[in-house]
Amino acid sequence: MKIRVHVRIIPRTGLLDPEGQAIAHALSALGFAGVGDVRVGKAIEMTVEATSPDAAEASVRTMCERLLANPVTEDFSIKVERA
Amino acid sequence: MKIRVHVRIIPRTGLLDPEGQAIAHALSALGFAGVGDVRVGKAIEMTVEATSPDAAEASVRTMCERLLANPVTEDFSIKVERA
Amino acid sequence: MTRVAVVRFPGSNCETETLAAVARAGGDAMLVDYRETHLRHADAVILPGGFSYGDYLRSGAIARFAPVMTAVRALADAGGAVLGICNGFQILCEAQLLPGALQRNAQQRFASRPVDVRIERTDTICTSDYAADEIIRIPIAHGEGRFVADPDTLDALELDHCVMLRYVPVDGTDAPYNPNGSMNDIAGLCNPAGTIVGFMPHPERRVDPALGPGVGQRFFTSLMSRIATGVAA
Amino acid sequence: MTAVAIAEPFPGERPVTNEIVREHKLNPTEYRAILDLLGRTPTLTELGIFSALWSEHCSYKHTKSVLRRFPVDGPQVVQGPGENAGVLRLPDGWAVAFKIESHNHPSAVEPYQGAATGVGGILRDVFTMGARPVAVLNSLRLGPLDDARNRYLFAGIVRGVGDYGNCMGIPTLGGEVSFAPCYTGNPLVNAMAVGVLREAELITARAHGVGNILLTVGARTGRDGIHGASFASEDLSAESQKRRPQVQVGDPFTEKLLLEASLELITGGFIVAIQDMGAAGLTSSSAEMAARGGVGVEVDTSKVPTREAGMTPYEIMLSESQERMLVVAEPHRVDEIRAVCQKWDLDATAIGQVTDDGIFRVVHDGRVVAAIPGQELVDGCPMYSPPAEESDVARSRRALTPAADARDLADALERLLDAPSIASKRWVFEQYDGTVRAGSVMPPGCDAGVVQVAGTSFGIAMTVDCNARHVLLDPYQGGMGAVAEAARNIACTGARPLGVTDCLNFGNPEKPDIYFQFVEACRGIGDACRAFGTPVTGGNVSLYNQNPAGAIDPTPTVGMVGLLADVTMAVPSHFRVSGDAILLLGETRGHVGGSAYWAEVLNTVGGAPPPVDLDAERALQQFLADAADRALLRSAHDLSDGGLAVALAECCIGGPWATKRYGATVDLGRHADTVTDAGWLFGEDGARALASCDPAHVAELQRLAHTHGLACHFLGLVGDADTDVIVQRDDRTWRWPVNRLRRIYLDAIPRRMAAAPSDAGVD
Ligand SMILES: Nc1ncnc2c1ncn2[C@@H]1O[C@H](COP(=O)(O)OP(=O)(O)O)[C@@H](O)[C@H]1O
Ligand SMILES: [Mg+2]
Repeated sequence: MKIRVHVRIIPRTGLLDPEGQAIAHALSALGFAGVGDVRVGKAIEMTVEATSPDAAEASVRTMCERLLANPVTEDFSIKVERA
Repeated sequence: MKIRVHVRIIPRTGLLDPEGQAIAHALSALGFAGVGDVRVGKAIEMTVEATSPDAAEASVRTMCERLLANPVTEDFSIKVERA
Repeated sequence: MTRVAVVRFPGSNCETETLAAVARAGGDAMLVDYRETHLRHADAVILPGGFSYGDYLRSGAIARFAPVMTAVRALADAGGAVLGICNGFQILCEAQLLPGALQRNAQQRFASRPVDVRIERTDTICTSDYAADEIIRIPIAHGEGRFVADPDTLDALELDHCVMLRYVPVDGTDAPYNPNGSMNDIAGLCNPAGTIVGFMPHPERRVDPALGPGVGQRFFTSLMSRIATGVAA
Repeated sequence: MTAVAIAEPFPGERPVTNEIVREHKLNPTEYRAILDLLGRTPTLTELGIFSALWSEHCSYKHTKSVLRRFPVDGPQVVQGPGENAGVLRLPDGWAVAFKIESHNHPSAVEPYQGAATGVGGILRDVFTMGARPVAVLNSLRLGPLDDARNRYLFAGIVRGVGDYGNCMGIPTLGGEVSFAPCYTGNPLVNAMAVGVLREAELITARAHGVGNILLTVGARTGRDGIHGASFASEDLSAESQKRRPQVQVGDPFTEKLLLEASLELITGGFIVAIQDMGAAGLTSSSAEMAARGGVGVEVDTSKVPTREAGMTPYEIMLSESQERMLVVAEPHRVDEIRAVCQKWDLDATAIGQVTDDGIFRVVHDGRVVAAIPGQELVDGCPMYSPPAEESDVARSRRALTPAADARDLADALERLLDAPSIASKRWVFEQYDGTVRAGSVMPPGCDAGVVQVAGTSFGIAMTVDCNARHVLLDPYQGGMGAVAEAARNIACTGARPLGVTDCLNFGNPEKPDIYFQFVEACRGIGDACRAFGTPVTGGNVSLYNQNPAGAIDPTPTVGMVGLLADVTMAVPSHFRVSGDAILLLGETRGHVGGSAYWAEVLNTVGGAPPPVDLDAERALQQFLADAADRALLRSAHDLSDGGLAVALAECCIGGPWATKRYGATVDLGRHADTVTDAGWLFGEDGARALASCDPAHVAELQRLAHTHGLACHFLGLVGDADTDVIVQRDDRTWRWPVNRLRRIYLDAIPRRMAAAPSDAGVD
């Protein structure tokens, strides 16, 4: 079956995230108060052909470990659309 | 209260997503079969000071419309962590 | 003659001037396609600058899986000379042939300008023709050159003298001397043996004295003499 | 009426009604011409094709008669207007291909992608001539940076220009940016590309050889930018903002592969012709190639590789998906072509053939959905010469003067250096790779960019220029002035001007005052080009640059290339040695009308701009090149916006990354004349440049100037590093610490860009 999978890749906590800082800055300059700890990463969506949602998740996990996320700087999380 | 909000910003369907294409290619070259329709966007997380999760969501929606997402090329979705 | 392979990945765009710089330094420069699985008996390999695979996902992330990288790794493991310039440096980090990662510049913008860097080590494969602590002015052009590593790795890098090039301020500088927010002002690294090197600046753009001070030329002459004296594999 | 050729609607296609004709921006005269031409009602696909090719962008229906008056010949011309790019001869069998193009409307809607795809498009125009691109330039016009939307557009446009050229590995070597309220909501993005080829390897976009095959190479076709060409030919209104066609997304990575594959196909002799699918995509590329070759073509849209299923022939013909090429080849070459493309990870797909009946035919799954006489499709659009008349507003603007001069002229210079239009553009070009390819002789920040032709001793100098305020105030003088300024910039590096490409950005030509600006500016460009022997080899027209508040200032951007015979003799723009003599070349008459001083300091956009003296300009150009040949100059910088004071400040401040900046002491008092102080400091008389030289060379330079009939005034000396810039005149002295000037000049744009966030949503 075809399964849609959502991946979120976020810079490790503890690592400086200048893009997140810049956005926090911009938001406060636009008048949005009380915004903190902004972190910016990647959202990746894909359709995977797999026998089950769990199999899809496992396969995408391997993709993240091998390619999609950089183990030095990024954490990832996966969400599988379950019909 | 402090509320953690997750934003996903993804290029509109129909628009070319060269990054998604390149990733799809790379995954298939790595031997991951059956991956399709890869789209790459941004994942943003932030903490918002708001009176309720709904208020947080509304405020982040405005942030997306004004700054975070490009209204011409991107769609966004928001998820609020409810403790 | 010294055989130097310059790898072209899809999206590489500095291979021509890199080949020319090698040839000018007296080397036998060969262009090697990313699909090749051996380096044609090269003594050294250079991964040139550019945007391999469009730099999509992360710069260097996709290129590190190219078929040729198996041969690059083999040469590196055998103690051979491996250089990564700009995108090549990013690929070497992604391939974990060098530690750490190169992330988007702190100011979130591409940076194309001359920078002043100090040669911190002169016993690597490409810096022997420079004086210790010599400072040279050399171009950079990158969007993702901010070196990051965890604190332990960073300490180890300093302890083992693996920082080969560092951004430094010189008199009269009125732009940030560190152009991208790199940790410890790191512009280039090597492994402890000095045989695997990667750096953001582009020495191959500064080899022709007709176009300005040819301060980059000695990266390539150093490489030639190091290989000639047989230190590398 | 009998139909010339039969076509039937594609299933599901709407029948053509008057309403639909209107939606396609075809007026009744044009629709009548279509009916006459076909002898029947067009199908929707045909209507779409007409609408694209008969848009201003493709047909030049309002402008052709004017453009015909440009000089296009010269001994150096290899290829004049009409091809993808113009080509001029260089020494030793080399040639330079160059062209400029606008991407204004797409950039107004989506700045990043609009600018990026603008660069992508102009690069394709150059490499389809068989030339390897060696440099990109850009000319940008934006509304003032105190507006968040303008900052958003500026940031996005600059990032888009940079990312595309950077990824392609082509240095962006020059450009200009200026700001004025008229560009709010309608920014201008003009991109120019310069390429180098062996003259013998030139290829043109002419389909010939009946039975030859048409192939698409590169990206798949999606629903991007459908009707971009006609979109580019209408006023920008709230309505068109809403209509937002599918934005074209650029993929410089694919374009890099396409560049390499195309050059290999051309230099390997595999193909007959090649053209990029730019505005109006497959339609214009196939129709224009066929018309130039005097043949017909048949395109089978069902064979075109698409990104999405279910695309109609209408959509496929009009898509403006980027990074695609149309190639014509002999049938027996198709396999070799596929192999070359494969080497570069690209697909080549046969989609049609060259026919002998002169008909432009589109079939889909065996059904003929469009059949139009090809030559008439390309050439048959009704032409217009609308009335041209200067408006009273324009006349009275020219008569305007400010109430009084600034009280403090020292402060006035600081305000000028802080004006974003004059301030350093370092914030812009530090985002552009200026050194890739290792051939950059003069990077951005100099008067003109210069790139060495690899393997030779010579270089190509290049610049883009236009003082739109001058054009607004006097279109004829302003048009001449744009060419003169470009030539001056080229000459300051020591190069000799060779030829011109132009990008004519104007408002709605159907309004007489706008059309007047157009006609007069073009007359000025033509006259200057004739005087300088720099033919116009091509260009681009962008009309309907209006927003609800009115038209943009007329902005005919002039792109120019020149030949620097020996790159080691290139003359830098800034002072380099303390104690050097400072020379002012050319006569100062003190014209402050239309000046930046009036506009930026006295808030007066008005007056008559300085009249252009073409003979004096030519003398200056020749002097500069001769002086460079003899290595007599240490630096040369042209005088333009802000006049002598700004030029002097810039020479002292030094290049964008200079670690040394010099003081100077200049005495204007030895010139007894009637010029006012403001006229001396800020007047914008043309045909002038500020040079520095070893004091030992002053006499020789003055003799050389004399032989050219050029004034050459000794003004003073370059001072020590980090000292003051001092200008004296009789009992007056103005003094500025050079480091203070430098800070103002460098910070003006970054300070404004950091002031508040870019706001994508504001409209
Ligand atoms: N958009 C731009 N892109 C690249 N370089 C630019 C841009 N704008 C200005 N520059 C560079 O800054 C320098 C000064 O520009 P400008 O003030 O327009 O000079 P000039 O008046 O001599 O034409 C030139 O070298 C020019 O190439
Ligand atoms: Mg100039």
